[in-house]
Amino acid sequence: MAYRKLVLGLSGCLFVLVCVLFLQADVMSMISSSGKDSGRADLIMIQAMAKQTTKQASAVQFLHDAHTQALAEQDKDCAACHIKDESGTISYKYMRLEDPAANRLKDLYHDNCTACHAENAKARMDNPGPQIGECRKCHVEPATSTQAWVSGGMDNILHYIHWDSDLIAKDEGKDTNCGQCHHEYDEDKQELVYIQFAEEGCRSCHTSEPKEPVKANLAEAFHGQCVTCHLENKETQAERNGPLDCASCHGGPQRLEMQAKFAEKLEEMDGVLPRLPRQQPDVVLLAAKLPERSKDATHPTLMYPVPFNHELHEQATDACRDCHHETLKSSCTDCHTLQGSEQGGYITLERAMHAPDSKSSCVGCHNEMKQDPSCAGCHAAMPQGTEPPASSCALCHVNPDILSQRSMERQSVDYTDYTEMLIPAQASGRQPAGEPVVIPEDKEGRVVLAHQLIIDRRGQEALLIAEEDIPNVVKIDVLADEYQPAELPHRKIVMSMMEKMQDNSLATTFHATPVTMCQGCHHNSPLSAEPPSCQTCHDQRSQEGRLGRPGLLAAYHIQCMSCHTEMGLEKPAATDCTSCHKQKEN
Amino acid sequence: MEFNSMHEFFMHTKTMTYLLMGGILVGAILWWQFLMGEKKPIDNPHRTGEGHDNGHGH
Amino acid sequence: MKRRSFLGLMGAAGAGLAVPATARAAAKDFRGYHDTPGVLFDGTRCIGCRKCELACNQVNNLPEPEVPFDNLEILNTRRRTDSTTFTVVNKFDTPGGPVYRKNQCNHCLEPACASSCFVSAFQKQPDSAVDYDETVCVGCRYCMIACPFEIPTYEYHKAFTPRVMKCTLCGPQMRSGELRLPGCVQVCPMEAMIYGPRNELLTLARRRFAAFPGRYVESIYGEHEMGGTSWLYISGTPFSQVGLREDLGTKSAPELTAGALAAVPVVVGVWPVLLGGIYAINKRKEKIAAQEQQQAVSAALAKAKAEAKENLDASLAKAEESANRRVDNEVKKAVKEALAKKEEELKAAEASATDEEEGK
Amino acid sequence: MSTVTNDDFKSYLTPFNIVTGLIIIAGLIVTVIRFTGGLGAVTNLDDNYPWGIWISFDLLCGVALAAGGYTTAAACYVFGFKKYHSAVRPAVLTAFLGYALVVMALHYDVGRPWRLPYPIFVQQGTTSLLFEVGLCVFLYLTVLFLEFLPTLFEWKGWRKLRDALVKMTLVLVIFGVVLSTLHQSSLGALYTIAPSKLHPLWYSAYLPVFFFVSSIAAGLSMVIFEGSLSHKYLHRMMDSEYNRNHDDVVLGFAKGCSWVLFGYFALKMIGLTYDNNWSYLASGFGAWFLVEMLCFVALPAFLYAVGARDKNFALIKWTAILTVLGIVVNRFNVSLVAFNYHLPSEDKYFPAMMEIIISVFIVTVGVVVFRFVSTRMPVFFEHPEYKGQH
Repeated sequence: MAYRKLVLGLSGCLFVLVCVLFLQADVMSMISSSGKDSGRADLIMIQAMAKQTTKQASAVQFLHDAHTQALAEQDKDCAACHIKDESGTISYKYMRLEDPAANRLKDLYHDNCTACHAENAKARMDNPGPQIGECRKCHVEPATSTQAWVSGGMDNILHYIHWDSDLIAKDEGKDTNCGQCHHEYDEDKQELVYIQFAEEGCRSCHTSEPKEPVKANLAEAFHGQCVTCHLENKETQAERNGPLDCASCHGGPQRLEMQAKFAEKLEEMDGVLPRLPRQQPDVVLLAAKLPERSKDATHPTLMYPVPFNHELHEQATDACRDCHHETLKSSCTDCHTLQGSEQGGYITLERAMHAPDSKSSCVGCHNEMKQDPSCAGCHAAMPQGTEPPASSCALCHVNPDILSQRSMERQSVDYTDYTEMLIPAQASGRQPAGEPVVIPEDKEGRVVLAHQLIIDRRGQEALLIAEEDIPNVVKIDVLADEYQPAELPHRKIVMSMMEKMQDNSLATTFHATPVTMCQGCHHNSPLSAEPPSCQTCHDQRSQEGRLGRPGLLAAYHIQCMSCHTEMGLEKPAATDCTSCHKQKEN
Repeated sequence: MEFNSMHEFFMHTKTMTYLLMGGILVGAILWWQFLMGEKKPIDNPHRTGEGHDNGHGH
Repeated sequence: MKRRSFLGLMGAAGAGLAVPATARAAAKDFRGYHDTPGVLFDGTRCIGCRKCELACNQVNNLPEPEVPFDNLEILNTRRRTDSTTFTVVNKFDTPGGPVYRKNQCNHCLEPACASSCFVSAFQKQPDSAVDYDETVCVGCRYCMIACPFEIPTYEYHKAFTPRVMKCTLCGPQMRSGELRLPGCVQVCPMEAMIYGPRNELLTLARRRFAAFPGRYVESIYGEHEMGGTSWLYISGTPFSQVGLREDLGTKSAPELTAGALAAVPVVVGVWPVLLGGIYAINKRKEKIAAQEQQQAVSAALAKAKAEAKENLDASLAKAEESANRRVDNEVKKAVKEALAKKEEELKAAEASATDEEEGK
Repeated sequence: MSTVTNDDFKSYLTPFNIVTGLIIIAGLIVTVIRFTGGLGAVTNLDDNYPWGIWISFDLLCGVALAAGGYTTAAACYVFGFKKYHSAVRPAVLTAFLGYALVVMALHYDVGRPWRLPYPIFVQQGTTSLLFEVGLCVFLYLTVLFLEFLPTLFEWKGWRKLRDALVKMTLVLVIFGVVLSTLHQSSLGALYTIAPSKLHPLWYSAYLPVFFFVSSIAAGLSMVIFEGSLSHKYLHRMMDSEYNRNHDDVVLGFAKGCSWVLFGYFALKMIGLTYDNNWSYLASGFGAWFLVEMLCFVALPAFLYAVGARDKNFALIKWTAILTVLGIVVNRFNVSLVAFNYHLPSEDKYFPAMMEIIISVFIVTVGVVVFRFVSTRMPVFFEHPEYKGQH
């Protein structure tokens, strides 16, 4: 038969194809993710030829810390691989200061790596490293490790450890050592100089793509600066030197470990970190810069200025750049103007301060603080919306007149006048009729105003009505049907919450009246020591007409349970009914 | 390939379908020729058999 | 006229102008019954207490389950609805801790079960419930194939009266006034479910998204899925992590089968015409072939006849000719003979004459 | 071979009869259990898999494989391939029996079988594709019965009735083609309502077209397959007319089937392109899809072509078996394998023993009836009194 061979051949091919497909089926449908380690901070992918259009070999996975350690065992240090420039700064790059052409770069890696490995082999080391000819030992594909890398920035306490350190030499004629790291470029002298009290954050100039005359990018600047110094300390056998490996700064777990260690240290210092010696202000009066206008133009109505406790916020933030996100040399209002400017990315002053989801804005940062379990019990249940509630404006934008009218007696039982604070802000945030508050133009005047009128008067401890005025146990029996009435240890709950906010200046400042805190549960009701009963709004009978507003039963459960969840209270479990209301015995 | 709108998706699939249809037309003609081309003359041994002994199953 | 009532009238007039226009513009775009109720399930509220399961069981007089309702261990196994359970709560472990979701009939706006039933046993009611009529059900279970949410279940162990079982949205009980809310909604201690007009529930859900940024996945499951459902879900975790399939698409069941159903009349209309035509062409071919054959036969016949005649004529002519020739020959022969006879007679007469002369 | 069908009373205890008898007895026992204990007593069906092997095999495959009836009848009467005439009767008989068995199987599968006429006579769910299938199967069964009746009448010798029916042949055939087109395609269209449950490689808006086109291939292949079987076992019932045309039928059908399979393959590729499902090919399901497409569609198409060109009857016969298997694989894939593809494997369905017994039982009943009819009535031969009258 003419076609027998052809048919047999074709059928055979199909059969083989089927077999292959079946065998491969699992492999094909699997997403290959397993079999890799959880990620390393010290993994560097060396791809010298990346600039070339044609890829020649897969990138080399270089485990930096493995090499650092191996070199240390041979009593070698960074200098074995990294060279120093004329000023003694160690280069971030391997065996070079500048990048040569790609081909030369390739040779540089090949020659130097293999030379060292060959020496190791000659010295009969256990693991000399890949030798010449063992290409695939370095050029591995697919990658067997993954990069996991955290930013290794300086936070306040790490910063303190450095500027407080005796190991770092003092600046000439001064008792600080800031100039050892902070510098500035003097265009006239064409060199780096240090100007005291005008220190700038590194990131302001050393961006990832720096502009002239800045040479080093962020990575080069940090590594050049830090590693050189740490290395010197090591060479001089100082009592301690900073880390010389990758993971100590960039490893996630190591970083957490370090933070825990710092927290302990902070504890030893009674939780107060010494302030930076940069002559930063203690208080600031935040007020909008008025645009230039002709003399006879009507003066616009503005919000009251905000007195800002700079000192307090230094303690509460991780680093200066949390708020001063671009530079330390200008104030917020320079870039973020009332109308927005190009410099400020057209983000107006209002947005810059109130954006609820920005980490640099006041509201955004405070919102983040509310996620702390101690706060979240009440605050997570509060609707946020995209704007802060209007009633809270006056907490920051304080009318100095009203404050001056108020009695200096803080522990007044009569708290009704606290609500007056809200009035000017509630009227669409405009000033009440009458004489406008005069904001001093000069810095000192503003500081004085901020100090005298506002910050000094703010409470140092949380306000609360007298303990005996707080109902002790509240019996919830309106719904008792299947179960016995629930007994709510009302006073105990309130007092335990007071305890949690004892040392929290944010809470003591913003819980501005003795009954503010009651509103965590007694929400949406006027400030009062005797808030209306829950049933006033939470009607159990019908869902219609109160769409979305829980009935009484749900209101109680939602309030209690969501608060317990948010505060991380494991007991009682939400589904353990009888732990709150006992089973009825029939 | 990623599609962001139904238009984009259809633009892709319909184009591919048109191309495929063209291929199928050509393939159909070739197949027809293959199917209808008889290599062997009509004097196949099977056909000479009359009725009962036409040799099935051989 | 008071300003307020004037404004009201203006609004009404405006609405009156607007509504029929949009309705006319989208004649085949149906929005279901007006103000149809629905239920909004908020996954961030559910605590997994199984009270809704209990209430459902009691309200619908379902048999007591093997595992009592106060046993929460069962949440660790993934369950689905079955013929004695119209609703189940499942626990899903997520990075943020356990999350619970209730599952039951979603009472689609365009139910796949109703679309698929060949005896129309399912009906979407104005009160949103998708009702089942067991008096006509044949038990083909196509509804179970069709339902994208895997809700209808079957009483496989009944020999004579097996039914399809699913949540009724407590339609019968609410219509009779026995209940004011679906049993599960009524009993929920957290009001994780809200019963109300569907469009208002959508608004409410969006209000919650706005009020608690970051708490929810900001989309409402069931708003568009499979053409929209009366049950809506909002959740703090992606829907696919709480067992809600996000790949269902927005096409409703009637849309999905519309193409195939539309082809039916086309086949009925086109096939007979086409096949009849082919048949007619084949018949005609056969007829023409037959005619041609006949003609050929008669032509051949005529030709043969003519030929035969020609032959006959020719042979006849030949025969005549030969006959004539023979006659001629005979005549010639006779004449010749006669002439010869005459000559002989003459010779004889001459001779006798001579003899007479001689003999004289 | 002829001993198998020896009419002699003593030889009733042939292996064939014993096996058949055992299957029928087992089937009857399971039938009793099914109708007293409910579906749950005999099947592995559950709430995720409401349709099991009875639908996959008995309904979907049964209907597809009974497609020989309308394809042969259409080829002979409509398209004018007169030489296929001898193949029509066996094909129609097979189709009729096939559909009758499908309906019988449905009585087992639906919950309340006595309500099967409901969708037609009590309350019509016209939006349902199953309604359309039901209606068409009901009508087509009637048509097939009418098409088959002349055979019965010839056997019984009722000439007038027979002649009246024969006159209606063309109408019946066209009606049969229309109905077959509708319900063959609608069986596929049943699944268009569940895009989320059927794996994307098998789900397509073209499902009805796929089912229809593949049913033609199935029908043609079944005619070839049955022809060769009948040749083996029922040879003595065949007249010289049947035998003379048999080879032509086989060759013609092989060519036709090759052509149809080519079209089917092309359509499937278009379906794949249209939904842009190529990426799924690189998965377990994709491998299985390729097996179906290459081994059960492309390969038979090629083998049929080779067989037809070489007049290789053995190859054609084996290819027919391969094609029939392919259709069965396809129907199982759509209704069971690729259905509920998102479920974990422990929730997947596998038929229970008793379900399989019923399926085998129904097939056996079909074979027995086919033998009964074809050994008595003028199926494979022309009735001497009606020679040449068609």
